[in-house]
Amino acid sequence: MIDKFVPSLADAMAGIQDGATVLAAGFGPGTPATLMRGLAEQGARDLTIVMNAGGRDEGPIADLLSTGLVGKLICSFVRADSVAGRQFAKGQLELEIVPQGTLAERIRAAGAGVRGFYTPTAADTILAEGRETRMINGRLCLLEYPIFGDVALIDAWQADRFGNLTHRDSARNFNPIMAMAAKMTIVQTAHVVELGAIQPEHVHTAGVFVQRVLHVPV
Amino acid sequence: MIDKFVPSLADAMAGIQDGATVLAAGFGPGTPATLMRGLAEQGARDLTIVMNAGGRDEGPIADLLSTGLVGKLICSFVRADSVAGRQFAKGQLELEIVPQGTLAERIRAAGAGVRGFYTPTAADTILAEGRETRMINGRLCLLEYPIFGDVALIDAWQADRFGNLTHRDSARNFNPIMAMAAKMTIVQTAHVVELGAIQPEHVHTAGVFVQRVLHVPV
Amino acid sequence: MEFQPLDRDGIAARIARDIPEGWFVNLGIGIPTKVSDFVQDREVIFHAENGVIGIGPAPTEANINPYLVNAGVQHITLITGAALVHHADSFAIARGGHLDLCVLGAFEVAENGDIANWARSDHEPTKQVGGAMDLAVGAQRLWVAMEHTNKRGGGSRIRTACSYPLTAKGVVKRVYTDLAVLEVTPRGFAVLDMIPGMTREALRARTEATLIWR
Amino acid sequence: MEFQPLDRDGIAARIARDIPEGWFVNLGIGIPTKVSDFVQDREVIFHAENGVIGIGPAPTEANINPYLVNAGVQHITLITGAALVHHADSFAIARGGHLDLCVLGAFEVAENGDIANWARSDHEPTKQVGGAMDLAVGAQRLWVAMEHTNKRGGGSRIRTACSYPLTAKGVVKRVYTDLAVLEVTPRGFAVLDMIPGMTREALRARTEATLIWR
Repeated sequence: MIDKFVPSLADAMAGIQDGATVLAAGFGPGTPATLMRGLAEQGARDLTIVMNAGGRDEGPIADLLSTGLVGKLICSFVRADSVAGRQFAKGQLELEIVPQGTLAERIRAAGAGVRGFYTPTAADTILAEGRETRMINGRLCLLEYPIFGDVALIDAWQADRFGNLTHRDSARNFNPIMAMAAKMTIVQTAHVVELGAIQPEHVHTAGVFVQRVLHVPV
Repeated sequence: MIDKFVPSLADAMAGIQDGATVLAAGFGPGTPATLMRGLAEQGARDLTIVMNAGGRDEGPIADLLSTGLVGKLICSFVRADSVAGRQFAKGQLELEIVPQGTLAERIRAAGAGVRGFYTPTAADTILAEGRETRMINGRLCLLEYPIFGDVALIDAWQADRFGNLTHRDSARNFNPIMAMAAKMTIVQTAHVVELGAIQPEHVHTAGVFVQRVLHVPV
Repeated sequence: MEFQPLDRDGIAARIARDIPEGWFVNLGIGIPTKVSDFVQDREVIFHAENGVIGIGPAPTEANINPYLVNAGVQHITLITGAALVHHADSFAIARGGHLDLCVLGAFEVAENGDIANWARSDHEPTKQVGGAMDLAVGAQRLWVAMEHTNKRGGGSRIRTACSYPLTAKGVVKRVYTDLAVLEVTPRGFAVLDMIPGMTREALRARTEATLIWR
Repeated sequence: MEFQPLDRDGIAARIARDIPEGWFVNLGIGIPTKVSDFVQDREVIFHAENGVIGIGPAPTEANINPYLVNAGVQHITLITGAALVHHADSFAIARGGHLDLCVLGAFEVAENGDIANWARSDHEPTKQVGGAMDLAVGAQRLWVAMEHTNKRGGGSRIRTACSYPLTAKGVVKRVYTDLAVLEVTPRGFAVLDMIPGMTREALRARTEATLIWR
């Protein structure tokens, strides 16, 4: 019988290696806060974190960065006055800033088997300096590559034992695409439901993308 | 008040120009058969049709091809023994054969603003002959471009006046992505529902992609 | 004659006047966010980068849904007929040309349509890009909402060329400031409207770029 | 000793034996489609290119749902726990490496793992590509189900090199025929299994490619 539920946070995080690239979902709601705490506790070092934004002085990403386990952050937005901003200023954190839509598309590309793509976004900005561009139908485009995760940390509202998920309201955000883009997708779900409780046409993230699920009641 | 419903098939098809590229969804169920008949009746000539397969001797695509209004068919699959196959053999129809996943991805790319992408699919086959390839991380990849539609013909199970749609079971197939990829997306829906009847988290194709909706009861 | 520059609400209200019913619109952070408050007589559908299509009025304290925020991570409501999608689909809307309009704030706009709104230096230590580059490039039309001049020093933000790092080149269609409404044209900014009491001379004095009247 | 080649059900059943519980599997048209009939003691989740994740047993005539078909446009049912997605998301599953296994039919397989299954000539007037190229390239592992030799002429379909246009290069991991189970290795096809009564000599006589026993 397929059963992707794991009994503890330690089980959920088992096996994450030093140097892993970890995709962490969320945009306000939808952030897998418990799993991000578990990642800090698990202790893998020299992590690359891929997340929408670098956060502030407190909260899941700030707390994770404060452990010193993260070597690089790939995101669309970092405030100078934040843990991430100060670590960067001190040379403790490498940053790769990616426009938010390009970030989403690069993650989706990793999940969909797209090995590279051209986008006009940022093509004529300093983010394109030294990088490959190409004119397509008169529009300057920038070549972007997929962002693969070794691990994805995902938040869900409901999950069944196959790993089928729903996400509540705008807590969906990066969750479905990050789940697609990682070798090991780990989910924290507010609710556990019986198989079949999520109608097939209402599944937001299909179990094919999910390896482990931890019940974290709200 | 936003109201995308049109009263008649003729109104739904109004304004389609000679030479238009028309995306026609469906994979068995989900085929917008009434709209495809309407396209034949509307009479625009020299059409390029983008559809999964070339059909057989009867059915929506065979009937449309039989009108002689179609100059080119872009699809993943054509039987020799079909209207499409025979028109091609006689030089009456141009064919562009695209692997089915690449076809879906090219259509989605048009909808998503992706101007080109690299895929390993077909890169080392005769479909890649004379075309641009590139090694990415040791994998030969083929450069593919988006397929934009002037028009998309879409089937839906439910529609509201904003053009939000649901698709029933596997009748979803190409419908959501073709709706994204055309300037003028025309829908035939089995059911008309009040605004709000489709829960926001259950919308399969958002109204932002839809221009006209025709009620075609089943 | 005296003139009274528009306040931030005034700029937002002026923009709202020009948005027809039925448009799909993304509003950036700052003045643009306020635009939706002034179009409630028309069905205009507001999109947020985090996957919301159909933002409604701000919730009362009692009605906050913690699972529902906009691109500024402020609590929102949904209109009847809203739809929710994931982040890649949401940016497909923005990048695929499906938004009739995006309204962004900016530091500077140039007469060739360049916009600078994310950094004040090429070498800024941290970079607050967010979704602005995607929206600027992808929307059918980009309007900018901003003050005409810098608060400090009074220098013009309506430029012959941007001095700050660009967000995108040649994409701005209109600028709505506290003094005027300007349209980007091949011959310079065409002045579509000025606030009461404003004169051509006074506007020229506050504008570094070329202004034309048609 | 006599041997009795497996029939099509026999090939399908032999493949089914090797599929562990929990795999996500896409089955091509023909013999592969039958594989699902032989794994009903395990939870194996079958995917179809048209957006179905979790295909169940074929429906009875009375239970046909006209809105639900597989990639061969045959009516199907869903298992409890199924999910439905659109065509691009469905091929994201196939192309993004999310299928543990794809089983396809073929005209020929070569010892370097090349597969030819869509055309018998470079110049075939029409081309029946479908989703085979996507699946062949994208799945974690590709197994082929086919007869060992051509019905007419008896020529081997297990080749040193494919003579027909390729579907993909170097992707086949195993071939399940009516005579044997072969694994693609750098030194040739390793014979993992033969049907009862089959001998090394008899199999070699029916195989154009290099066979090895480990």
